[in-house]
Amino acid sequence: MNPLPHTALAAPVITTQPPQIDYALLAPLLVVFAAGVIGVLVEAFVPRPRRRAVQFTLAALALVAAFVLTVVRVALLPAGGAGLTVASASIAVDRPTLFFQGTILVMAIASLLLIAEHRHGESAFAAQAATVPGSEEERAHVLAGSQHTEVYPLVLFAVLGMLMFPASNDFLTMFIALEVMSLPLYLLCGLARRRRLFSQEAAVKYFLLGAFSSAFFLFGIAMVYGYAGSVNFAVIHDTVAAGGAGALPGGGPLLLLGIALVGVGLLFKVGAVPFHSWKPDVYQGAPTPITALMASGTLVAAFGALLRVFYVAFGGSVAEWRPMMWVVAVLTMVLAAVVAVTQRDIKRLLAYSSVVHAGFVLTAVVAASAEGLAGAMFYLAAYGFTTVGAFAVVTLVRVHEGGAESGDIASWAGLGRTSPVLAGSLALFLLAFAGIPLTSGFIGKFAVFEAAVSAGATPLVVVGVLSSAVTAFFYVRIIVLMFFAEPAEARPRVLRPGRLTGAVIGVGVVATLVLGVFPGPVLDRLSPAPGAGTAEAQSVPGGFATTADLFANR
Amino acid sequence: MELYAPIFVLGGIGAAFVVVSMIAGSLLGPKRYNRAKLQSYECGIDPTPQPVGGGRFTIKYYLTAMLFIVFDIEVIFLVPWAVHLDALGVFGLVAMVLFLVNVSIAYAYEWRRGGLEWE
Amino acid sequence: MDPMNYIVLAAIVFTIGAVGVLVRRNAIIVFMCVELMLNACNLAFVSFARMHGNIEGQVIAFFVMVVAAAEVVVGLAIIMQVFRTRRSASVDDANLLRH
Amino acid sequence: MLSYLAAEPHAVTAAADGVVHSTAWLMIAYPLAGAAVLLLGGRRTNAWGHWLAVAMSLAAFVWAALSLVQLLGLDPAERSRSVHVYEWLTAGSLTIDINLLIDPLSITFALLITGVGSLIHIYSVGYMAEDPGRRRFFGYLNLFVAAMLVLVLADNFVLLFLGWEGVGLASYLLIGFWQHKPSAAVAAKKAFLINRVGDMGLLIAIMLMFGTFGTLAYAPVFASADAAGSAVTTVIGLLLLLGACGKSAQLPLQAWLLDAMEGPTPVSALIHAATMVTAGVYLIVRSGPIFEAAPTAQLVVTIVGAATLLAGAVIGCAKDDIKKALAGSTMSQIGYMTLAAGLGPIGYAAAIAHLVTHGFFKAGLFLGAGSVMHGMNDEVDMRRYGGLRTAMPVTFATFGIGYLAIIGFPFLSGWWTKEGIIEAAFASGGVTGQVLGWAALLGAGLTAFYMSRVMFMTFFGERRWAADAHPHESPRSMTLPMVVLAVGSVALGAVLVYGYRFALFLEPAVGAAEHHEFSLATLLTSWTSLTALAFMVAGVAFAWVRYARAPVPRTAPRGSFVTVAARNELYGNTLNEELFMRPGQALTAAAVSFDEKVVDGVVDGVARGVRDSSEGLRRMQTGFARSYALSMLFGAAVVVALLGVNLV
Repeated sequence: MNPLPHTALAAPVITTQPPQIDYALLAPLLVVFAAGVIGVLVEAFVPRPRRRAVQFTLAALALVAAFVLTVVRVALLPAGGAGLTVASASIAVDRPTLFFQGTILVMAIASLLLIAEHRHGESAFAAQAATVPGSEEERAHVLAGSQHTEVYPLVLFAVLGMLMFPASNDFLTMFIALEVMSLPLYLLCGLARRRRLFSQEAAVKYFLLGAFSSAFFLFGIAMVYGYAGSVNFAVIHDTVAAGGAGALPGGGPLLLLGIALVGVGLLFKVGAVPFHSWKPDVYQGAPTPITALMASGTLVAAFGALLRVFYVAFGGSVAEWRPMMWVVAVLTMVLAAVVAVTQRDIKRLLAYSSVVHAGFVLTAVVAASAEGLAGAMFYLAAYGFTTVGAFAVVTLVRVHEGGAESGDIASWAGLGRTSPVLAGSLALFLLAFAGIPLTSGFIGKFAVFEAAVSAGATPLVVVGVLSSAVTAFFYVRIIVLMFFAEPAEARPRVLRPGRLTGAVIGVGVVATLVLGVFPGPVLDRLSPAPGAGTAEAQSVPGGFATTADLFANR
Repeated sequence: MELYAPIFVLGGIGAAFVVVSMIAGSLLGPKRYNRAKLQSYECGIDPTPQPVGGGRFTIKYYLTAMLFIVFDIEVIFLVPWAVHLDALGVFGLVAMVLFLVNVSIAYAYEWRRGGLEWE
Repeated sequence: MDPMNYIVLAAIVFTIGAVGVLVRRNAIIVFMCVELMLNACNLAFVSFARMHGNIEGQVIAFFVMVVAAAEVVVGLAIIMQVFRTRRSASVDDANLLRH
Repeated sequence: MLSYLAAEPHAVTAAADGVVHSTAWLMIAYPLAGAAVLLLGGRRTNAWGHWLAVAMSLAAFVWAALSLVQLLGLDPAERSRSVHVYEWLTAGSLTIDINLLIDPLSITFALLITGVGSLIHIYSVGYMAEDPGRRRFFGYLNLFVAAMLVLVLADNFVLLFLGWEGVGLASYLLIGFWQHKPSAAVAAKKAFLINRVGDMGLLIAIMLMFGTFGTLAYAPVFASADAAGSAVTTVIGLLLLLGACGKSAQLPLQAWLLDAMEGPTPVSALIHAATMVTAGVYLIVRSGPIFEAAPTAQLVVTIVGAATLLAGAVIGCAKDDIKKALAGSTMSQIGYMTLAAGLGPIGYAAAIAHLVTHGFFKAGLFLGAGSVMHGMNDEVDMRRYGGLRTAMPVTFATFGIGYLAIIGFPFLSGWWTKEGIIEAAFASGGVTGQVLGWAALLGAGLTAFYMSRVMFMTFFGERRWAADAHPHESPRSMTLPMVVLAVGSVALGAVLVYGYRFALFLEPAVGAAEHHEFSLATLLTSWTSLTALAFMVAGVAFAWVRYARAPVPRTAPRGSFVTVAARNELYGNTLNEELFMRPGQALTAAAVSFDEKVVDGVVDGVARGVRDSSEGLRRMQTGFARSYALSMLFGAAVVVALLGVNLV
């Protein structure tokens, strides 16, 4: 590397203009954040017996209000064009942002209902997480009916991070969002009421590996910053597009290293092979409502961020990163599907299934096109509903009344006879995961594969189809077990779904069917109108000059 | 490079001194251990509560240390703000007040939930 | 002096941290290694900020410090809790969840 | 956005479409509604549910018949109509409409499905009268009819795939209907696994078609098939063939069909004889333009068809289980159709005509077999039958007519349509044509032999019944459908083939083929027809010698009160059989063992391979956070390397 010209080492120019901020566009984030802060105050000052009701009401109101505001914001966007950026271009409010935020909020509301579900005064969370499992002290807290209402503000903060993650328009905001999302989740993972050793172990693993991956992410950001001299996505994109004008001289390798390491951090969050190893352990150990939140909301947020980074910031380097995404997508689809075949725990199985689905969405990322973006968005929404519903079912099947969840798949044999409606719902979710037509899963797969094929990634799609055949095998195995097998010796006890859990399952079923039979309205809305790009400049199908034009970035 | 030479020399001397004096001390010094010398603080006052199993501090110290880190690190944002107080004006002031309110809310939680009590 | 040397140093520190995560068993030390990686990033940020003559890298470094502190608190709380349950801070002892 | 409507010249608006065509979706909606009511309605519908299912199936039939009438009222050039129902999905540049294609080919299938389907619904009312799961059974049957109609009425490949998966699901549910029998559960699983292989082929073919043509509606795809180049169309064709093989039990994916006989007999008749298993033939005929652009794929289709028609016949010779013998025969007959479908336009009409007549006589044969089982306490071993013609006269008569039809007895249905296939095979010319033609002729002889064997062992000879068997004629609701199917088995062939009526009818859908002037005299005196007749007579005669004149050895009854002497007799007879027809036995043994060892072996092997590698990979999830971190670091190194390649 050549020494820099001396002028480059001059003292930085500091401009201190107070930024202009359009608070209306940030309203949902602010509402969720305010509710989280008030939640902390509630913990401090509201008497113990009333905390749960207050916290739940507060959290539910905040999430619903944020959702309404998200929908309202669609009207605030200028017609034509992708959208706006706010707060010195650190947050982008465009169509993908709104779609991802809306989806995340719906998933968060569903997960919140599962979190709030109580039976005989018991929730899914430890009475007092600070006590040692199995100790006298723990028993005393259980008997006293203690509960961690801190869960609610923690969830709100995590949701705040999720909302920011796909909306970030520079790497600093994205890094903060990543941490705001992850830190509460690390804690929430360790709060399970039963099998607390599992839960604590999940928290440690998630935390250590999560911190490890965010270090990679951050180092990647540093490299990209070193290349472009800015962490703003639009600036990075323009620097690349200008062939490196304004970049650090000879900084090409920095950019590549940056893309790779930023990719590692984001692929860890979406759980792509070989960065997936945390997923089965954490999904199994965490309290199931939190698993539901991670499997839906976090996945959506992480993919939202991944798409924005790779389409906007690295949108000029598609040719460079595409082979890497290819390899990761293939590994993810193949390895996770194969490993899932021999899983015996339902939550671990769903975790591997989530990894496989991440692989399917990656095929849409590889497409680097408007169709890829639309396909990925549809897939994520469809998968989110289905997976929340599936985890809701998991919360109901217990070893015995008032016992831990019965995760062992073998014990689910014959469930279709004893609880036909519940087993039927789960069967529908599994069929959707398997991508059987007339379920949302089929349309989603179709959309992402279609995008990949149009982008010339046909071999990838062939791998995807083969992988989905393998996944269909183990999904159907569960259905067969539930409906065609004799009930197991140690039959699990199936709880009557409470009102909240019932609602979540119901919404999951309806969404899975409606998105499968009438996906038209949603898909139409996701397909972006042909952009401003002239016919000659259409390097991206659908009339866009670059993938960055699919997003608002200036 | 010449610019840095004194720094390196100074650093080298410092390091050498540390190494030499530690080795010399362990070789030359008399070794007479007693209870007071093995205590955490050699001022004669027993730490409360006592370290578990001899040598390990109880968790309560870590708790306080953690609280300290959280509240201490916030000063990072105060310094740059203070340096450019004039330029940032009312916006900066309001932002900083809101920031401090948030920090105090965390503090209030800590205080009300007994995080600051030793026992 | 070529400022790129700082970047090389940052890379070395980062690597030391990464290797530390892999080879150390004690959760606290693993965690300290992660912090080392974050600090390496900070070094890279301020060096690049100097090289580009703008302030963004320094601002990021500040934020990274705060985030690291928050991470410390959360991480220590989790590790402490596990230690109290298992009387061990070894990351290898926590492997009930596998296969 | 290239939608079907833009490319299809004679698609018309709903108003101009006429009432029946514009509401063609009702054809699907009726059975679907029936299935929904039965499956969701719970016990309340136990009392009348089966009649609802019958009514829904009949309603669909009426609608199909009305559609045919309306279609015949149109000018032949106008007889391909696309009816828009609603826009299903838009993914990028691809719009998939739910459009129903009403043309001669789809209406033929719709009539077959709803017609034979309704008869089998009626039959099942009697057959399943005692079964506690009857409501569920009818729900699945209705579901099957709806899915099959979606398959054949689709006007694009995605909708076809929807129906394809739907019939697979219904078939799977019905094979495993008696879930308390472990063999049924195993059979259902096997059917599922093997069908997945085929489905995958179809799905990849669909993706390739989208990649090549940019659309998935039939008309534009077929219009540009020629221009795509033979390499692409060959790959697509072979993948489509793979799909067809899975669904239609053609080599090498045939193994599931024999096991599928674990399902209730009406299911075997409807799904595994008359309709679903012919979906593969439908797929090949429908995708004709793609195959015509890929001669290699066509050749493979004919080879698969010829091989299956012989293999199925040989398997049919070896089975003592009446349903499995018939299942082998189904494979073989579908082999005929596949062979014809691979011959191009010249064979399409022959294939579909044979498909229709086969639907009738094979359904009739299965219903007859079901009736026999019904009267014999669910005994399926033909060695325990014998002399049933007096005990079950109606069953004997209808089964006999079906038998004569399938072996190609002159002027019955099978004779007309099989003759068409043999002729088409020879007419395709060259060495291939000769080989295929002779295979078809040989198959005809084998068919005559194994079907006569079934006939003689069941209805003729001495009574070898179990002690507690009291054979009796089945109730009216069962015999009536059998009579109707028998009438079809007699007359349908002549109706369709005489004067090339059916070929002309199908022309708008599958394209025109050369055909010479029709004359009954030439048909009767052509050498192929005479040779086929000779082969048929030889087969029957041989079977008569073996099974009607000589006593049929009986196997041990299930109750195991057999004497040692009976066993010895059995062994002796087995030895006799061995000496008497060693070559034939060896061949059948080889076929059966190929079926059991190689094909099952491949299926099991793949499954085991996946499972083993899964176990291996599972071990990599050690539970140690540090090893996870290592795998991440490894991943990071790979990712960096893959991006570093750009520097080189």
